[in-house]
Amino acid sequence: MPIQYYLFLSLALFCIGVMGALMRRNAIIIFMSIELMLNAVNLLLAAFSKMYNDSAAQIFVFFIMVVAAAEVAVGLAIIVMVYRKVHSVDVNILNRLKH
Amino acid sequence: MILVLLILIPLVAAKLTFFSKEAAKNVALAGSLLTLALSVYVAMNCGTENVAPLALNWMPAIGAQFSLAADGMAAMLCLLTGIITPVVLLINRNKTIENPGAYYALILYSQAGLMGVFLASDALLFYFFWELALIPVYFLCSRWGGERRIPVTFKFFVYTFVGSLMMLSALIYLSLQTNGVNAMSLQNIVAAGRALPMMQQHIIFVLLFLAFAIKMPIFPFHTWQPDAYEQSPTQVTIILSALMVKMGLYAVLRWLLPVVPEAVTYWSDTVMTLSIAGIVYASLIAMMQTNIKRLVAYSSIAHMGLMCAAAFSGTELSQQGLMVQMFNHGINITGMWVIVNMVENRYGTQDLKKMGGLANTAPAIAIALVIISFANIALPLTNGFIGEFMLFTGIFQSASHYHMVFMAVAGLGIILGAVYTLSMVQKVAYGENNSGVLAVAKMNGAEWTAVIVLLLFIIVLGVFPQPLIDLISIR
Amino acid sequence: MDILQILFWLLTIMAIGCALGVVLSRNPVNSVIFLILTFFAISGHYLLLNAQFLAIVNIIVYAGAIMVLFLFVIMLMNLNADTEPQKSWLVQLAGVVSGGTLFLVIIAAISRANLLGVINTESSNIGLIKVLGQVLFKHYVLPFELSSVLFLSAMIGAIVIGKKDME
Amino acid sequence: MKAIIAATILGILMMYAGFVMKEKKTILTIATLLLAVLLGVNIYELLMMKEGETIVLFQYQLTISRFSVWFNMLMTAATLLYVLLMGNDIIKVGKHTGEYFALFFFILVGTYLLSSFNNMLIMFLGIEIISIPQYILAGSDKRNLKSSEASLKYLLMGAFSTGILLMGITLIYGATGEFNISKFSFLQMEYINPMVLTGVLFLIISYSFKISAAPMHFWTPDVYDGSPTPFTAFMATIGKTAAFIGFIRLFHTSFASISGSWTIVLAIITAATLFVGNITAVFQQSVKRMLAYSSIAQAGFMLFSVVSVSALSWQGLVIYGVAYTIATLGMFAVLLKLKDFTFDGFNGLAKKNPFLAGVTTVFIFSLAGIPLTAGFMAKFYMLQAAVRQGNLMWLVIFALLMAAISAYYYFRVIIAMYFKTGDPEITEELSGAQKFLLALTALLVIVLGIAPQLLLPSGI
Amino acid sequence: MIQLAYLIPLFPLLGFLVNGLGWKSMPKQAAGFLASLMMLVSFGLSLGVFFEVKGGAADTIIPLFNFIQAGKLLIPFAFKIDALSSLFLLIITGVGFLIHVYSTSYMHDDEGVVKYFAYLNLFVFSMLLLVMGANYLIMFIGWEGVGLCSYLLIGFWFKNRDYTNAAKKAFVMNRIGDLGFLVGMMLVLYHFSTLSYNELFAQVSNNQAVMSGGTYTWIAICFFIGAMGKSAQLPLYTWLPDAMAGPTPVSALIHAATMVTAGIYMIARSSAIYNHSEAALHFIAIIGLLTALLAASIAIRQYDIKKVLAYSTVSQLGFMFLAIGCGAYTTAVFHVMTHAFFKALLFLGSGSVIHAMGGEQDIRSMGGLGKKMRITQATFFIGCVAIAGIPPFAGFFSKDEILAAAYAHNPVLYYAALAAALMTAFYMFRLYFLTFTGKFRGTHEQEHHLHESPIAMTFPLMVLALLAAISGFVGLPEVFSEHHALNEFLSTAVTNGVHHHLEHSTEYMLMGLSVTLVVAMILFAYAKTKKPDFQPNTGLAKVLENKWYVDELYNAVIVNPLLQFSSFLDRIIERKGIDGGVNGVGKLVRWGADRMRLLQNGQVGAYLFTMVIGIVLIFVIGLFCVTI
Repeated sequence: MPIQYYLFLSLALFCIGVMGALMRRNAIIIFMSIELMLNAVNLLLAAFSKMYNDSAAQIFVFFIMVVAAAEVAVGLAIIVMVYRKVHSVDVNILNRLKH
Repeated sequence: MILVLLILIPLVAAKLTFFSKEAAKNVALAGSLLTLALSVYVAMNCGTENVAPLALNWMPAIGAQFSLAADGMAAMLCLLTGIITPVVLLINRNKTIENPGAYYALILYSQAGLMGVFLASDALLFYFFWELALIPVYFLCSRWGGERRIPVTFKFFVYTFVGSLMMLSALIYLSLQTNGVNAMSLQNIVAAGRALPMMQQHIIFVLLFLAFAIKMPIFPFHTWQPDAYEQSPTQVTIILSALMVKMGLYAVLRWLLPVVPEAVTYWSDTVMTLSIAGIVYASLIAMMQTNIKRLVAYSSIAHMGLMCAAAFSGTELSQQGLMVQMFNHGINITGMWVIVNMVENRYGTQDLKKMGGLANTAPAIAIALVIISFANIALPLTNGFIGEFMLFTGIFQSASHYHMVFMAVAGLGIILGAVYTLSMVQKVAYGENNSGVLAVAKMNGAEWTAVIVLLLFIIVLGVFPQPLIDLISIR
Repeated sequence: MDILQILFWLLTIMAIGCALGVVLSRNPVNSVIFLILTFFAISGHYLLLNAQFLAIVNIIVYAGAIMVLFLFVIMLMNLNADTEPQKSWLVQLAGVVSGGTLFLVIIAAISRANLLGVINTESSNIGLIKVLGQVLFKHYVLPFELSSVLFLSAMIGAIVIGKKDME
Repeated sequence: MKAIIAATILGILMMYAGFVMKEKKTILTIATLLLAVLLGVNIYELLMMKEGETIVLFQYQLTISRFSVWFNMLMTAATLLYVLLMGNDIIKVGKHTGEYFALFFFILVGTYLLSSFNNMLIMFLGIEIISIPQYILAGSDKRNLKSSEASLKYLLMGAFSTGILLMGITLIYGATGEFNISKFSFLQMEYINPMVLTGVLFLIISYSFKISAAPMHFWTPDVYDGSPTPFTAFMATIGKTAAFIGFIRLFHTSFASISGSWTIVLAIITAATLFVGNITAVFQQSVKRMLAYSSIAQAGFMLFSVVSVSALSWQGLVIYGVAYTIATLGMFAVLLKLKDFTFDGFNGLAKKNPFLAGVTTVFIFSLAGIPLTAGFMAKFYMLQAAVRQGNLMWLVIFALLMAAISAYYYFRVIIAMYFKTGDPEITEELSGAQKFLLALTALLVIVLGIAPQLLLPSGI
Repeated sequence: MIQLAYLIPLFPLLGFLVNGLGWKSMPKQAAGFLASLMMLVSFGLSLGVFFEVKGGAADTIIPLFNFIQAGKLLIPFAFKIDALSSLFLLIITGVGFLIHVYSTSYMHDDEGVVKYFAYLNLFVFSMLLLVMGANYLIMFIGWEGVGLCSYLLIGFWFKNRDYTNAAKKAFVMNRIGDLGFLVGMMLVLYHFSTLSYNELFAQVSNNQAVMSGGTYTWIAICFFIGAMGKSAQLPLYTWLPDAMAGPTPVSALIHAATMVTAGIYMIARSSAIYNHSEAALHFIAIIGLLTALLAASIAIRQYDIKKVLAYSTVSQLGFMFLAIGCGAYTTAVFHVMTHAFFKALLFLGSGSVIHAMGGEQDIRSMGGLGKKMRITQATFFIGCVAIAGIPPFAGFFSKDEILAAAYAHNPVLYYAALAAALMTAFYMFRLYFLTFTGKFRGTHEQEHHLHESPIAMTFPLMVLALLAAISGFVGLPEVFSEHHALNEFLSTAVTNGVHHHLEHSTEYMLMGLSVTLVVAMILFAYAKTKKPDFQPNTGLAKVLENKWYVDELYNAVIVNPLLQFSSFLDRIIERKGIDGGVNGVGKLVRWGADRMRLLQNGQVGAYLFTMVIGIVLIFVIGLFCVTI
């Protein structure tokens, strides 16, 4: 099975994540879309590790997960904090800072 | 070593001045007189081992040295700076300035910068002093100037800043063409520039010329100048018009003409056309001015045009004439401003229509005005004549195909110069006194000293120009 | 067309479909569910790629921990379809278009490469926990330790940000 | 390596200090002391290393050269200076003072990693270790909605750029089978693999985000504006410089051989950054926000070091980074002394407090690149590097025009201070120590302007 | 003696310095006395020099110091004493001394008298420089110096705006000429790389082959343009009548006797060059003739006594240039001399009249003054006769020589010149009759006030009258005597052009013709002024009274367009165009800044969107545009 398939698949997922980040106003969903992007990367890495028969890539995937977990922890905390203030997770109402 | 003192003394004097509250003007005067003495010494001993050039390692990484050297031209300009600064400090002594310490300190700072510019023989050092001379003037103008001072001065600053950045990029480029050892030193820069192919020479020329043309200023880059002259306090105007503009010419002679000779020969006709067009243009506009400071400003632009044209005419004679004229124009324009300043203080206006009758109310000032005006329009036996005669001869003998035309059109400047200068004299000194000010104060001692010194230079150098010519011919 | 290929295509379709579901569904809860399904599909791919341990971790960490966290937050804010703010269809279209363009550009670029690499079907053992453990603690012990710093700061962040200031 | 370990441990100590100590002042003192210790460790490590030596650790995951240690030392010193200058304002921000200081230590860990990584995994971790604490710092002023908004924006976009970064790394790995940046062998390939190109571009984009280069700069003004001012100062200076060292390290060690393929793109990005930063800064009313935009512009200048691949660019980056850091820190320190952050807040400062006006002038000059200040020498090095590149003369000229525009908005502060009349409110009178520190900073700016080679001792 | 010639200009300079520096403290009489004394001394010296030269002393160069020495350019500050300069020295110092003496009484009640004498001495100094200089630069120095003095003296009563305007006009018009002079010098320097007469003329006489005639023509024309300005020739003559604003002695000294003849001196000096250029000489002849006719025609219808004399001066100068145009330089110099005497005489006489009339200058309100002021009348009459050209008075010989030369050159010139000469006779005697004969037409108090002027004023008149009467004999035409004294004297310094020899019969015929016609003219003038009626003029007379409307023409054609153009430059090009452009850049930046700000609209979604667009662009550029 040629590597392109995995390449295209993960790029497709990646771009779907990007679209999600662009299309949605809900901060949580945007965040989830970004997680989707990360997973696309993971998948690609796994495929490459199989291709090169090298486990380093899989190690890298672990660390991506680690970082993702950390980011999610902080990120959700921030989202909750914002929600406490404005009772919404709509990013569009957050425009006190502009120009 | 002596050359370092030439820069150091004004700096130290500036520091002292800054902290001496009321005695500021006297401290500054003392410092400037010391500098004057030193610059006279330098001018006397120029070319001997008493004023040996000096070169200290500064930034080996980029090949910059702290190197100063004084040939005839540099010594002459230092002398001019040394002479003009005390004169500047002599006038307006009984005028109350707020925060005099800072005011006089800044004047001395810019003097130090000017000295540095004229002495530096290292590109980076040159640039440093170039800016060091500009910044204090910027502060002086926008702190103590007229009511439109802030925008006007700001325009002036940004305009010249753009120019100097252009120059900087060109200098960097040149320094990178050298073998890297003392890449910034003048002779290496010159060598690198001469070695460049034509295309690069064009680029370098344009960059450098823009910087200097804005500084001089040459038509059509001159528009900052009348506003700046009008708005800044007259003492600062003197520094601007007598010394700062000389920086531009000096830079042309030292950092442009030798560096990219082919490009210079290629562009010389264009530049001469611009500058000579500038002469007529500025003279015509000067005829229209009703504000005396603007009038003098435009006359200065006209003079600059002639000098710049001579600089690019590429003849030995015009170069020497240019240097002579740099000195004499410095003296004359200073005299002009000193008079303008006195008239403005006494009549309380810059409007020519509100003046007149000075020959009645203050004959001494009127006489000085007449003499200086005639020096300004290059009457023989005044210092203005020698330089202009050499300039014209040089332009006329230049290799350009149009040298006749250039000479003739520049000659129109003589006539127009007579027209606007004489009508200024007429409006200020003759006729009835329209100012409404009846009791006009006589010149006080300080003003007398300033005027007498300038008049002496005008007459003596007009009759015996040879010492000056000898000085500037020292290589 | 052997079983692995069939599986590959099935999982691919599932992954992309669910991903689209994440992006398109109006109700946040559904989005979360779709995302979890996507993760399952991706884990399936891991299995096909002999990354067994990775597959397990993906299920446990992502689907198990992270997504539950998301779900928890959403529940806590009780967001649902009608509270969900909607962007105008124009903006959404723009998003789709730009994302699609990005995809096409990258594909167009990469497809010029003649990648010889092929995923050979015979199983390898690089994905086994034993191997990974040795690699991790032999070669990658430094990043392993460093991740602790990361977690420390994340922890601090969670505390500093999440904790209610009583003042 | 010692510094990394030390920073981690000291960070943890700081955390506990935050738990046990209730008095903020003591926490501040402890933080200062610990930073001094960390600086000492750095210096010690530097002294331990021999001329031209590079330590290789963990199978080429870290290669620590004297240069990197020197850079770490400078960054630590800058942090110390920062804490000394703004400590009193930091402890005013929130109630978790200890934690904030701990975060600074962790950010320093990330900085150390970025200055010496040799493996893209370490680089990734380093970037994240720098970013995540910054998200937190941005949102640390919880009473203020702006702060929360800033941190949310920062988080969302930062995570987005993380995804891009990872995609880049992955593609590079896919083309080369290596995470080790010194082992890439592009020259063996008969042509450059588009996958590599794509990866490089992804990396450029994500780094552009971290250093706030156009068109990834959008977060910068909002985040810098919304965050608590002392933390803005930190993010704008040390955070940004750290990202830069990572950028230049990755691109000049691994992608130098194919520089022809990406310098053009990066040059365009540089031009765009200069343009956006300078032009947009012109119209700002708040000095704080103006500084945010100007930091974009300055980043544009710093990018010259990455665009022009030469030995000089590293030195240039050091000089520029330090000069910019010091001047900006000083500027923010002054800003914190004023109640009103708008330009009008500076009106007549020269009369009210000549000392403050004086140091501000020095900092502004440095930022605007006036000679005799460090900022000028920094710009000088950058321009020299770019000119040396040869085919970037257009970029140099453009940059100079932009520098002129930058003079326009920087000098608005000067004009306000000296030539306009007003009565600026100063929050609290400067203590002797603060005066001394500000004067020291200004002096530093001038000294580095006259002798920049102090930043580049031989053997670095 | 000759070696001491540098003292000649020194004494006037001394007088100037003393009077000039002591302009406040100096007592009036002392000032006048000092000035006159200085003049007397230098007059004595000039006499000595003159007779030494006459005694056959060789040309002498008196070097003082090196004025300019730069590279190849070397210009010494040196004096040249030869026949020409010594003659001019005599005229200047002699007439100058007389006029100084005259002034002591004429100006005694003016408060600026010290200043006046300072200026007068300065003028003499510059004039002496002009004629003594050993190279063109020194001449130019004097040239501009006399211009300065005439500026200062015309505007002597500076309160009156018209006077200062006249002064300005004089200086500017001179400047136009000076530009020509300057260009001429440039050309000389360019081609011969020297300005000193001796070297230059040596080269000229050697390498005619090398230089094309064109070069000489150009140089000659340029110098002549200078002369036009200084000697008030078409088209630059209009300043001279206005210059009458100055005190009358000044008009006598500067604007009749000396300064205005500087042009003649210069060309006579450069005769070596002019002889090489027929074209230039023709040009000069034409200009001179036209000037003579035009000025004479205007003088016919002037009512201001000084204006009449001014225009007559212009016309006489025209005669001199006509002579030069015919190659008869010595004749021109001859006429300069005689003209100096009788025109100075006439001016001083008119001054005495004005003095008596208490400042009144309009001859319509004079008449019959002869009864009250005998000496003035007598001397004035001699002057008129001399200028009209009645033998044996000076004017006759010099003018007749000019006419002869003109005839020899081209009869047409002769007839035209004769017409001018007749007009001269007419207007001079019209003036004389209207002023001194008939009955007084002025007010009563003027009539009471009428008196003969004091001796200090009449003495110079008498001396000058004597000179005007006899000085013609230095240049007896050869029909009367074998040798022409002046020609021979000057021959060492000036080389006349080709001189067509005239038959004696022709010459007699010409003389007879001119004399008879002149006498007829005088009678005609007497008839016209028998019963003077001053109806407003009409037709041609009106045009003449208004000086052919030349000033109006100049204003309409040159001055006003120039002013409009420069105001256009000032208002449109400068402010709107260039400065507007510069400010426009700033405006553009601010405008762009305002627009750019709006991009930062605070919406995360928008930011991400823009970022993605940017990313796409970067990919397109980086992947498809960059060719590696």
